Amino acid sequence: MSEETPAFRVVGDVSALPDYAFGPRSILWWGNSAFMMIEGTAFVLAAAAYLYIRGKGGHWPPPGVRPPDLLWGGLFTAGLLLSELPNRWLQAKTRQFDLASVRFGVLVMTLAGLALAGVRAVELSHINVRWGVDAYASCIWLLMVLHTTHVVTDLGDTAVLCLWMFTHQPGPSQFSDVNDNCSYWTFVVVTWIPIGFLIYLGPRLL
Amino acid sequence: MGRGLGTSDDEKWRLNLSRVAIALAMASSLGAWGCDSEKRTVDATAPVTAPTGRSDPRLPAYADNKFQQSQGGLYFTWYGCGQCHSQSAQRPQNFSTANFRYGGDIPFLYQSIADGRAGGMPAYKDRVPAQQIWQMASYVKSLPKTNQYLRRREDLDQKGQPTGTTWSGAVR
Amino acid sequence: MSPAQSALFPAAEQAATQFDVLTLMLWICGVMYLVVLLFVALAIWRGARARAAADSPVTEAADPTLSRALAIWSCVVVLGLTALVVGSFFADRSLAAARDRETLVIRATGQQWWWRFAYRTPGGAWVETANELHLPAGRTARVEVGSTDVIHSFWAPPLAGKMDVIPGHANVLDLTPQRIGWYRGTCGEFCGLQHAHMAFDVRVESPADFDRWLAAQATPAAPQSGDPSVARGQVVVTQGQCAECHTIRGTAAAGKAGPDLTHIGSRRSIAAGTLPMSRGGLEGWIEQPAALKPGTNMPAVSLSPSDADAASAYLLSLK
Amino acid sequence: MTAETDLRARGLADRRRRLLAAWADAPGLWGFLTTVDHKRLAARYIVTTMAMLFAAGMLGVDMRLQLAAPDMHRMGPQGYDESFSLHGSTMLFLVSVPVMEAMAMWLVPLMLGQRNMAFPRLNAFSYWMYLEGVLMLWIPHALGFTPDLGWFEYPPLSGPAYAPGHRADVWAQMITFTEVAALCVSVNVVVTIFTMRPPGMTLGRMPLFLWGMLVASFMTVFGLPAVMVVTSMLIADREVATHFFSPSGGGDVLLFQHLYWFFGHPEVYIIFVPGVAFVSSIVETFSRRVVFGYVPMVVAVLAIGVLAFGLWVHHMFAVGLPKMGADFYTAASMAIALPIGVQIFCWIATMFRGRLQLKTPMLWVIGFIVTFVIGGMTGVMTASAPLDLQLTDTYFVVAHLHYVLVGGAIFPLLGAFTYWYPKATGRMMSEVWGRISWALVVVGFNLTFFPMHLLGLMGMPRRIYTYPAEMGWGPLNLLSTVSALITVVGAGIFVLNALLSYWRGRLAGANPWGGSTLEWATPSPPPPYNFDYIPTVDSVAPLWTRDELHALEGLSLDSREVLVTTLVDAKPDNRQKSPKPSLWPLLTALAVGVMFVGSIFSPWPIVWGSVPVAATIVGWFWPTRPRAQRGPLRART
Repeated sequence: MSEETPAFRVVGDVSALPDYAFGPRSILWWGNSAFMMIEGTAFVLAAAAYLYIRGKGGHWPPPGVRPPDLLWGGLFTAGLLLSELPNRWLQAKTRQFDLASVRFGVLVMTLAGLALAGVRAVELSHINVRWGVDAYASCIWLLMVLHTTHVVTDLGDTAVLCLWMFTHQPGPSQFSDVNDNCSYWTFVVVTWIPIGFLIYLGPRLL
Repeated sequence: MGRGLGTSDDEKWRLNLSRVAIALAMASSLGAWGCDSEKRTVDATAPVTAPTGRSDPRLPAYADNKFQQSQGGLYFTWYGCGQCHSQSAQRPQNFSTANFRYGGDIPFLYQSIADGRAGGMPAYKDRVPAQQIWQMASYVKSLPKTNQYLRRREDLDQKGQPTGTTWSGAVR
Repeated sequence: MSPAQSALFPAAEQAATQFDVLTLMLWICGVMYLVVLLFVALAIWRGARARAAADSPVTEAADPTLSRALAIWSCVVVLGLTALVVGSFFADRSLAAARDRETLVIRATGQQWWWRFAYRTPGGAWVETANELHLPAGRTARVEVGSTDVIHSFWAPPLAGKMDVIPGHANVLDLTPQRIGWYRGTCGEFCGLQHAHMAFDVRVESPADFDRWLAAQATPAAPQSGDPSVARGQVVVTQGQCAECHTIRGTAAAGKAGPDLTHIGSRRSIAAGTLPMSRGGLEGWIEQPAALKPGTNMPAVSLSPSDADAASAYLLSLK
Repeated sequence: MTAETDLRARGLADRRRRLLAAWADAPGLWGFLTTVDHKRLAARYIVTTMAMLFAAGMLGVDMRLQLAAPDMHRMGPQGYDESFSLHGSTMLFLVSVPVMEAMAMWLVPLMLGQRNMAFPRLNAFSYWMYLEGVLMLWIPHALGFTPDLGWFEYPPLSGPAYAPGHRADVWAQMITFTEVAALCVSVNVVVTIFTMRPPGMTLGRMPLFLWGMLVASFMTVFGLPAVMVVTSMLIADREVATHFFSPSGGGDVLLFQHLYWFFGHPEVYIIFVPGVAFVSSIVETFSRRVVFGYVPMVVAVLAIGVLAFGLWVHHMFAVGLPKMGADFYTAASMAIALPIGVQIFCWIATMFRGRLQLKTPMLWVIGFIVTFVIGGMTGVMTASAPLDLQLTDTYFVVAHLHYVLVGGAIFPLLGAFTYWYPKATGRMMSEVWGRISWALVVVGFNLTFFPMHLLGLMGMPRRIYTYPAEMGWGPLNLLSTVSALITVVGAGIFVLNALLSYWRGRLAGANPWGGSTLEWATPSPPPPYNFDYIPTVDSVAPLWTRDELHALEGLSLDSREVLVTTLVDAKPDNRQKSPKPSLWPLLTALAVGVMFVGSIFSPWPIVWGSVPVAATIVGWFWPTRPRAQRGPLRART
């Protein structure tokens, strides 16, 4: 049993390796993905709770309650899906370190996020039922609050990135940050498809 | 969690003492606020007589105590008080506002329950023991401050509890 | 030790089935455990012998002999588990089979912290009692459990395993008692302050005795005692604060919140198994319920000592 | 020759000086508050969990004293309910899970030959969040409003009508704190293992310890959101009158149990799998043999990770499920005994074929096997739906869960503590006192908990504060209480041994046990930068296969840099900056704490409290780069 550390024999040098990376080669991408996994699990469980309570039978929605209005929900859904176009474009530009396009892109995404948050605010007043009425209402609001939190969080993130990109000289890792933020927005868009279905079409179809 | 804005770094930040102090102060004041109202007395020291007035030494243990209020709510349901004083009854009989006609402190509320009032409120002192009247008075006192949805939520949880003579078994 | 609340002395078909599964488990697991112990002992013994050799550590993980042994071990584990799964499956089947033989319906309602039992008489009426379950030997009783407040669990170990008592859910448990005797059940799910004192007595008796008992329970209260204080006690109980929560059929007492006291004097214990039934016990319970069962919803009623004594005499006389 | 050696030594000294300058913390309080060193944070975590273990253990002793004889009145029902609630909640949420996370935090980078974890500041944030969780439970306890509804808080007992006040909320929000903390470490462990393995450590050459920690972290990622969702729903029911668990409002109280046990069962394995990881390391070192059956061992731990999510219903056999469903879960629950059986076999086989040295850590492993196997077998018994109806919620289950968690996780943990103690402190713990404490704890534990199996079968339910004499449970309970005191004496000796050895223990050197993995290739205790060079490996036991480790250089010596390697075959891919010490994690944790604590009293702090949280997070992640020279918002001078 050795009392001293074993000797090291240097057999190579890593100083020539790049000092940044995109996507799965970057540490932060993995962190981002892991948190998306955690939040995705929470979404799935919230949806499961909705379906469990729905599965108890009875009226859905309860008598006297109108399902959430389709107009504002539809508008939000359309806007959210459309926002994925500039988002994709922006993500591609970050890999080219194209500062002008990236600045333009994050500005567009910030404005899109603000507009969508505005629509969401109106949408919340067209759910047509308060969460404290019964379990149906609680389930709808649970999903709504969960998703809205994500919209607002990512909007905040995008806005701060936007401010930073306009005021500073970004290095490669900052482009990588914008790249990750684009992935996160995609997560927000994709999760809305089942969640929106449960909120808007669930009471009508299920 | 913060995401996106990434692998940032350094720069020494001064210890923001003021923020820490504010946070700690808030936390401890919230804690201190919680204690008395959270007390839970379950032993045999319950009152067997009516309150003697506003300076009765037993009052603080009942006035804002969550446990006693909750017990009072239970008996409120058991004795069918909801038949006249349900949440959907007319104001002020539903106790949703603090303008109690005969006073909103425990001694007055106790008196109303125990001795009855003109206009249909019967006297309960021969039917309900003092301890429970204390608790019901505490409950009624808390009602104007209770969120209406929360009151309904509690009532629903107690729906299976016996409501006077109308009770007919477990909730199915 | 007392077998009254023990799962090791089954007195009903259901508990016997469960006891059989336990026996099967103990045999299979016991043998497996001994094998593991033997292996460990061997490994220590062999390892200690090998310690003398001081060459470098073994870095080759593979070992064909061990691989074969692992395969055999895995097969043994799988076989053992299969036996246990099959055993459980058949036990479950036999528990479910009792459903076709139900001849008696009982409603057990859990409340903080006592049990309300209601029997369906042959005439279709419901007869209510509390904290004491009577069952006819050899017949299958359908116990419908329900809760008025929080989750409890109906558990009489010598008769059968638990059935949770859940607000909003209608659960059913079958009991087919076989041995005549006194047993004890309790609440199996934590339900608040007095979860520890939420027991009930179980009397398994011959069908004839059971029918007599049920007929007696259906009758209104009739004090059976020559004690002069009984008459005073009746006034105290049925016209005072007790009546607001308790029913004594045949008197003015018709409260529904607490246990039915019509035949309380015939029961074995007081306050859901807290005290044995006696005049002194009743008096203590009436005067200081919170001292015996802190947190109980039974309030202290301010009675003079003589009134309390009379009340307990009256209650004890309600056979 | 001498000159060349001298030159190399001077080069090494210079290298160490520069690395130290880049990686050392600031001295004093500032360094304490801002450190992101995984070893410091993990040590802090471990010390805090040990303090919690002591506190919760004392609650256990208190309960044992109350139950020593029938009709005892040391405690009333309120005191007893508070005791078992605090004991269970603390042990599960503030001891078992965090201590395992902390061990991973301490060991994973060292075993990977790395200088820190993937997200050092997240580690710091995690510790502060955890500490707030500790305060969240124990300050209210000191102030007199302890949660009193168990470690599970089923509604409607925990609902607004039956749990007045904020006791139940304190519990629910404490969980949010500790779960956020655990999730942060788990993400860190997963990403560190995925991206920062040393060159050459392909997935097939990862030590079993790392496989265990990886699986446990993944289980945390998928399991813990369930409890956060369900406790949030409970708080919403209590604070803003939602109806998830209100039977008369369309909700269902069983929904709580499904979600809770969807977390709660994996939770057991989140605690147990790291224990397995410790055992694999210890068995390998003290058998002087690579663990037999690498592939079966890895497959087994992966199988546990997957199966654990399919078993939750076996906690709910008594709720009145359809019999078919119950039988399915019986089979699934019993199936998990197979991978565990395979692991037990492989360890014993390794001992059998190796040359066993019965040092204290190995004794703990033997204690583990002998004790845990009983817990596993009683687990198989409770997995049987018909039998479980008799066993659930009795002292049989109390015995079972302590056999599994103490036998299966705490014994390996104490072994691991003894095993890695010299690495962390540079000194050995006393063997003699180690053996004495081992004997007292193992024997005391078994005498405390074995009688409980019988008590359960004799009809003694859990969570009762007293019991009548005529039940005949007195003698066994007395035996159990006396034995608990023996266990406490043993544990006390263990703690004293650890404390005294810190100053008086024999100096350990780098590799006192002759271990095979990379953490033994650095001095004890390791310097802040962990390793002089980046080690590479070409086997699962690198220190046993080579006398001289191959290493790489080229990471910056003057700033914090780590090497990122590829996911499957661990080829060097790129270098990334590693964050420096920062106060932001602490400030963020404080802001989150204010928001969470406030949310117990009103929903509004969630809204206004999110502003400081957002601000501190922005501060945390704000990149320091020069101001823009072009564009509308460029720097103007």
